[in-house]
Amino acid sequence: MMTAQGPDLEVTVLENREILPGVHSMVFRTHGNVYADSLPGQFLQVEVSPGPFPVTRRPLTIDGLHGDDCVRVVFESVGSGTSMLAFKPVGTSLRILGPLGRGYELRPGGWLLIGGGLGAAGLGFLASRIDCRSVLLGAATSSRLLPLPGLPVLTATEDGSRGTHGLVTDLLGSVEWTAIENVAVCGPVGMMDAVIRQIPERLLGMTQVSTEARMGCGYGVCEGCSLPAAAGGYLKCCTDGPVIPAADIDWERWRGGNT
Amino acid sequence: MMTAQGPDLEVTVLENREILPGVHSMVFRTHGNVYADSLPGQFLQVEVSPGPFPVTRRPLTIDGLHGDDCVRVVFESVGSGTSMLAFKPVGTSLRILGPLGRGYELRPGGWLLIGGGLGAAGLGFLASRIDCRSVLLGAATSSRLLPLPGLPVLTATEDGSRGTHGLVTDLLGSVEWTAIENVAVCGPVGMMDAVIRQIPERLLGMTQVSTEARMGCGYGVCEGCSLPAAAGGYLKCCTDGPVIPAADIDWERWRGGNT
Amino acid sequence: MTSDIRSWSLWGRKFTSPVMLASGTAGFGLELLERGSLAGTAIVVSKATTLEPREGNPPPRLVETRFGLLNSVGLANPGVDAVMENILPSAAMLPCPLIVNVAGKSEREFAAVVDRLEGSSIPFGYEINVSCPNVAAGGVAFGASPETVDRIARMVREVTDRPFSVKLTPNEGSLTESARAAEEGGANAVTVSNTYLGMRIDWRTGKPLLHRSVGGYSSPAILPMTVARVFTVSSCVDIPVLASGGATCPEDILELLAAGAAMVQVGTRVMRRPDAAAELLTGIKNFLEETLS
Amino acid sequence: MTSDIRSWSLWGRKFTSPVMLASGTAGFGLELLERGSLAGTAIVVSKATTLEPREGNPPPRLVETRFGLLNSVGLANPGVDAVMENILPSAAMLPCPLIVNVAGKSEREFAAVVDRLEGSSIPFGYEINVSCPNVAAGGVAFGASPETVDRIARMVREVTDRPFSVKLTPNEGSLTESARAAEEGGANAVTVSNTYLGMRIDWRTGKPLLHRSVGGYSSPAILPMTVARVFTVSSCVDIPVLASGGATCPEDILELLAAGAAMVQVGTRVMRRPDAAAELLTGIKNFLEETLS
Ligand SMILES: Cc1cc2nc3c(=O)[nH]c(=O)nc-3n(C[C@H](O)[C@H](O)[C@H](O)COP(=O)(O)OP(=O)(O)OC[C@H]3O[C@@H](n4cnc5c(N)ncnc54)[C@H](O)[C@@H]3O)c2cc1C
Ligand SMILES: Cc1cc2nc3c(=O)[nH]c(=O)nc-3n(C[C@H](O)[C@H](O)[C@H](O)COP(=O)(O)OP(=O)(O)OC[C@H]3O[C@@H](n4cnc5c(N)ncnc54)[C@H](O)[C@@H]3O)c2cc1C
Ligand SMILES: Cc1cc2nc3c(=O)[nH]c(=O)nc-3n(C[C@H](O)[C@H](O)[C@H](O)COP(=O)(O)O)c2cc1C
Ligand SMILES: Cc1cc2nc3c(=O)[nH]c(=O)nc-3n(C[C@H](O)[C@H](O)[C@H](O)COP(=O)(O)O)c2cc1C
Ligand code: FES
Ligand code: FES
Repeated sequence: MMTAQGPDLEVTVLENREILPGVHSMVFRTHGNVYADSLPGQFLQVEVSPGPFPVTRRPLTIDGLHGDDCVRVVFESVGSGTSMLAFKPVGTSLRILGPLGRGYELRPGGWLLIGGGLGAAGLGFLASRIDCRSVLLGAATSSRLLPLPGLPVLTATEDGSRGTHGLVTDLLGSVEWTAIENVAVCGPVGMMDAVIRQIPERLLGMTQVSTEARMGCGYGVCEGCSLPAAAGGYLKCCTDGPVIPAADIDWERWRGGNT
Repeated sequence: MMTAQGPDLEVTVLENREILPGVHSMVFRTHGNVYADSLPGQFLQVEVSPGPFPVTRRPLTIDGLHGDDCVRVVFESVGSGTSMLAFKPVGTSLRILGPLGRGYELRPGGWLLIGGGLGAAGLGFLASRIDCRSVLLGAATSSRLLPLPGLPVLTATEDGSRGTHGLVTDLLGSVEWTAIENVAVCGPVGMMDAVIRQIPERLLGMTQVSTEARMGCGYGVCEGCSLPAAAGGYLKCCTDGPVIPAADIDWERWRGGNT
Repeated sequence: MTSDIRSWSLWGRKFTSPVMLASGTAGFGLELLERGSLAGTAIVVSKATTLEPREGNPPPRLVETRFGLLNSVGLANPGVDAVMENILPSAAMLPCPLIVNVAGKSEREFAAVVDRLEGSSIPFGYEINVSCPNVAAGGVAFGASPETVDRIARMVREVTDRPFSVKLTPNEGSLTESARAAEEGGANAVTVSNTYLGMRIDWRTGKPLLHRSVGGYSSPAILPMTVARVFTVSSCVDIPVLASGGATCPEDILELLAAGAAMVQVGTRVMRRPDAAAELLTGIKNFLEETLS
Repeated sequence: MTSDIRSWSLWGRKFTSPVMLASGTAGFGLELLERGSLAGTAIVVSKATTLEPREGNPPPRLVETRFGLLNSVGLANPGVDAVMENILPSAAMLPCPLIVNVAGKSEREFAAVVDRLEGSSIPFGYEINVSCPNVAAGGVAFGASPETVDRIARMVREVTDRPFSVKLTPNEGSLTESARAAEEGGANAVTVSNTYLGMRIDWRTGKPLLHRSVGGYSSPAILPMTVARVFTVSSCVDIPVLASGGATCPEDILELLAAGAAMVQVGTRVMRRPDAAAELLTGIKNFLEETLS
């Protein structure tokens, strides 16, 4: 039931690059090898300020590792916490707690990776650990598309500024399904829900989604991060997830927001 | 009853010097001549942070003017607000409200100025406007004595590290009282009270004291800054003072703290 | 009663700003008028007026906490006669309406003060302060009991045709019940609410930092509590709700309006920024324009 | 009851730290134990336990305000049977005592839950949560009425010889009357207090940011209100007062002890810093040494 979760580390910002407008890639030097065994899909909790506010940390997906002692995140500046983080110069020390949560189950067989917007953060990390056959990426416009160099990526943008003019689900028709035995989906709820409803039924049981919920602690004690469970009641995003078998989620309640 | 009070100005820190350990002299460039007519004993309200906290400004006595458009304060870093202010680098802009309150009534005749610790802030400004015959300065130790160059200063320190070994009241015996027609006192309540009780009675009516009280607004609207009045009830430090005729204060209630 | 966050009115009068100055932090508006700082102010609420003059509490009356302000002014005021003679005549110069905040030591005192004030043409209306946390008699205790609120409102209703609001306490009793009682008793609005009981102690000495130990907590830190109470109260009474507590930036005002407030009072912020109302109004208009477009 | 800020004890037991972990932000202490984060913790208070399993409220259950946190967890828990079977046995490994926080939908449920828990040797005592702001039935309503508090305390007293605290609400009714009622009813402590009602609304859409609209406000912003209430309550009951609300740094703990608290609970801070108790204890000791010397 419980999973030992990573420690609270004082780390140093080694890199802070704006890779897309408002989107930063940040590397933390951890002065140790705590993150060496972290799994794609796991996350960390960043204390964005040493001061009293904000009161809680901010959860960010592990986007990749650099050597033994560095971990990278990619985040968009959307509110108070992430905008403070975006301003941290190289050399700043801050605290991160992790790695946290359940990552992807790295099963054998070909994988299809589907990402929407910033949801693509971490897909490169996942791809490096599995047999990645195809990646579908969707975003509102080209400047919201995370680069995933070296991967077989198909792209859709809502404004047609890159790739197919449309939604990521419009790319499903191009997939060579026979090669696919696993699916990973991450992005906004609406996008994930649409994907789940359109992929071949035989793959539903093999589909893992990377979820998000407002988090408090991030390590299982506060019950803040609930997600509607298919079995009734709720799952905890932080310890039951964030990566969860698609079939375990009650999509109707989640999608509706009326959860 | 009301006195038009100075405007709220965006000013620039022109100088920030630590003149004694923990004591800063700070000059604000006001980009105008609002302070040109300010009187010794008046104060200003400094907004120490543009952020939400602290919620109120901090009152500081005007220590002097530099040319037409600059005003100087001297302050000790004693708590949250003043310590934030102590860290403001030259060039910082912040807001000051002033000049505020009643300064000294600049009467003719010889003056005796008596200051305790940081209470001496502003005495040089006062001396430049009146006929200053003598200045008595007391402090716990020599590193708490504000420099008052060019003035006839007698000094007492509690640890004997400079001047007379004792309290400022121990200097009263050395004053040539015949030349004195006005007295100005500023410092901690206990020190001012002791002075008031020991100066010649004929001067009591000619003694003005520079008071302090916890302030909210500083311009007369909040009733936060009460001082016990000799006539019963309270005076407002910010608009009835800060400089108040000694005889108008109920020293017993003020001294006792049981006000 | 809930309302459109873009249109601001109270008691049949339309305003070009939703910002009122709260009681006790703007005097009678005259110091601010002299400063030229009443721009953007829809209505000034005066400091509390009582039947007799009140000295107020011994100092210290104010102390800051890390994230707010505690006050223990204790309704210092010159009494209703002096207000009638010396203050209200000058208040005729105010460019906006004045609501007189009224306090009392006994249930009857509120109506008695209002009755005297009826002799002046100045008051736009009254705010009946049954919720001051800083006095021994009355204060919170009145506001905490719906029966008392009802009685006080009825007595006030009897002596005036002018509109009045009852300023409620968030510290004791049931805010919704007291709000309903105020409405039943004839109030034309409720002010939600007064300060929260708060305190600071110097742990080294064990001594409270305010002379009266406990004071009233205000500041941006209390905003979410005001939002909750305005939301709850405005859905259970039909009279307008005036929000008071924690508004310091334009978004705060908009949030309180969205919660159901007819108008929003600003207190502590004015102590720091005499021009708060004008600054807030500019911000509010910018936000509304951005959102419209 | 007031106490020396340098010596920390509860219910006949001395502790080497004044820091307790508050209910709902530390689970049953097991996740923290596994992390090695229980150093410095005197007592863990468990999350609320009810008779039946409770799913808790729909999300969003958490939202930050500019200066605090709103939660609307709604007593999510697996129910007392699952607690007895699956959780308490592992809690035997805790290096410190465990107080089980108990909640109920009806007045009788509290005693019923305690009665079941009596079958386990683990609980050091109970915390009777009559003050949860996040449930439709019970919650605040129980804590607001002294009569109800008295009845609930008596029923609990009847089924256990273990000590228990009643966790009171600061949102409605009279905290001092409820505290006295708890004492009369047989409680061995009162916890002062639970979260304050708070809310956030997106003014652009008019939509509340929590699913249940109003939630419980916690964080350093509420500290001065807890200090005031601990001070007032501890001077009117003889049982120990456990402080809860706003403690995030060592000085906060010392201030709450100086206000009269026997021990201090830390909630929200633990969500951000699992090692909060150890960090706080180090700071507290440093401050006390500085002051002694
Ligand atoms: C497991 C997990 C992994 C995540 N990984 C990434 C990532 O790799 N890159 C990235 O850019 N973002 C990621 N997020 C979302 C990120 O945590 C939020 O954008 C961030 O917390 C917003 O904080 P803020 O203070 O800037 O925003 P706020 O000012 O608090 O709010 C702004 C907006 O952000 C949303 N938001 C706020 N807090 C959260 C939260 N805890 N969870 C979800 N949404 C929230 C709100 O709904 C709101 O619309 C992840 C979230 C979770 C739960
Ligand atoms: C009219 C007036 C003129 C002043 N002039 C000067 C000056 O020229 N130089 C100078 O160093 N200090 C002066 N002071 C005192 C100065 O305002 C306080 O030291 C300052 O406000 C403390 O703020 P803080 O946030 O640093 O301290 P806090 O953290 O708020 O408190 C630290 C200590 O400072 C005292 N204090 C806090 N606020 C006030 C206040 N408003 N008035 C008095 N004491 C307070 C408290 O009693 C406490 O012991 C003056 C005060 C007044 C009222
Ligand atoms: C210094 C001070 C004095 C106050 N005096 C009064 C008063 O006389 N009558 C009253 O009803 N409220 C009084 N209040 C309460 C304010 O009107 C207001 O309701 C409260 O401060 C919360 O709003 P804010 O957070 O905007 O300050 C006072 C508040 C302060 C800070
Ligand atoms: C996420 C969360 C869940 C909580 N759950 C409970 C609970 O189940 N039972 C309870 O008595 N209090 C609960 N509380 C209240 C806390 O125990 C504590 O009283 C409150 O948060 C104030 O303290 P703090 O400012 O230290 O957090 C909860 C608080 C939070 C933030
Ligand atoms: S965020 Fe606290 S339990 Fe998941
Ligand atoms: S500080 Fe507000 S009246 Fe003096």
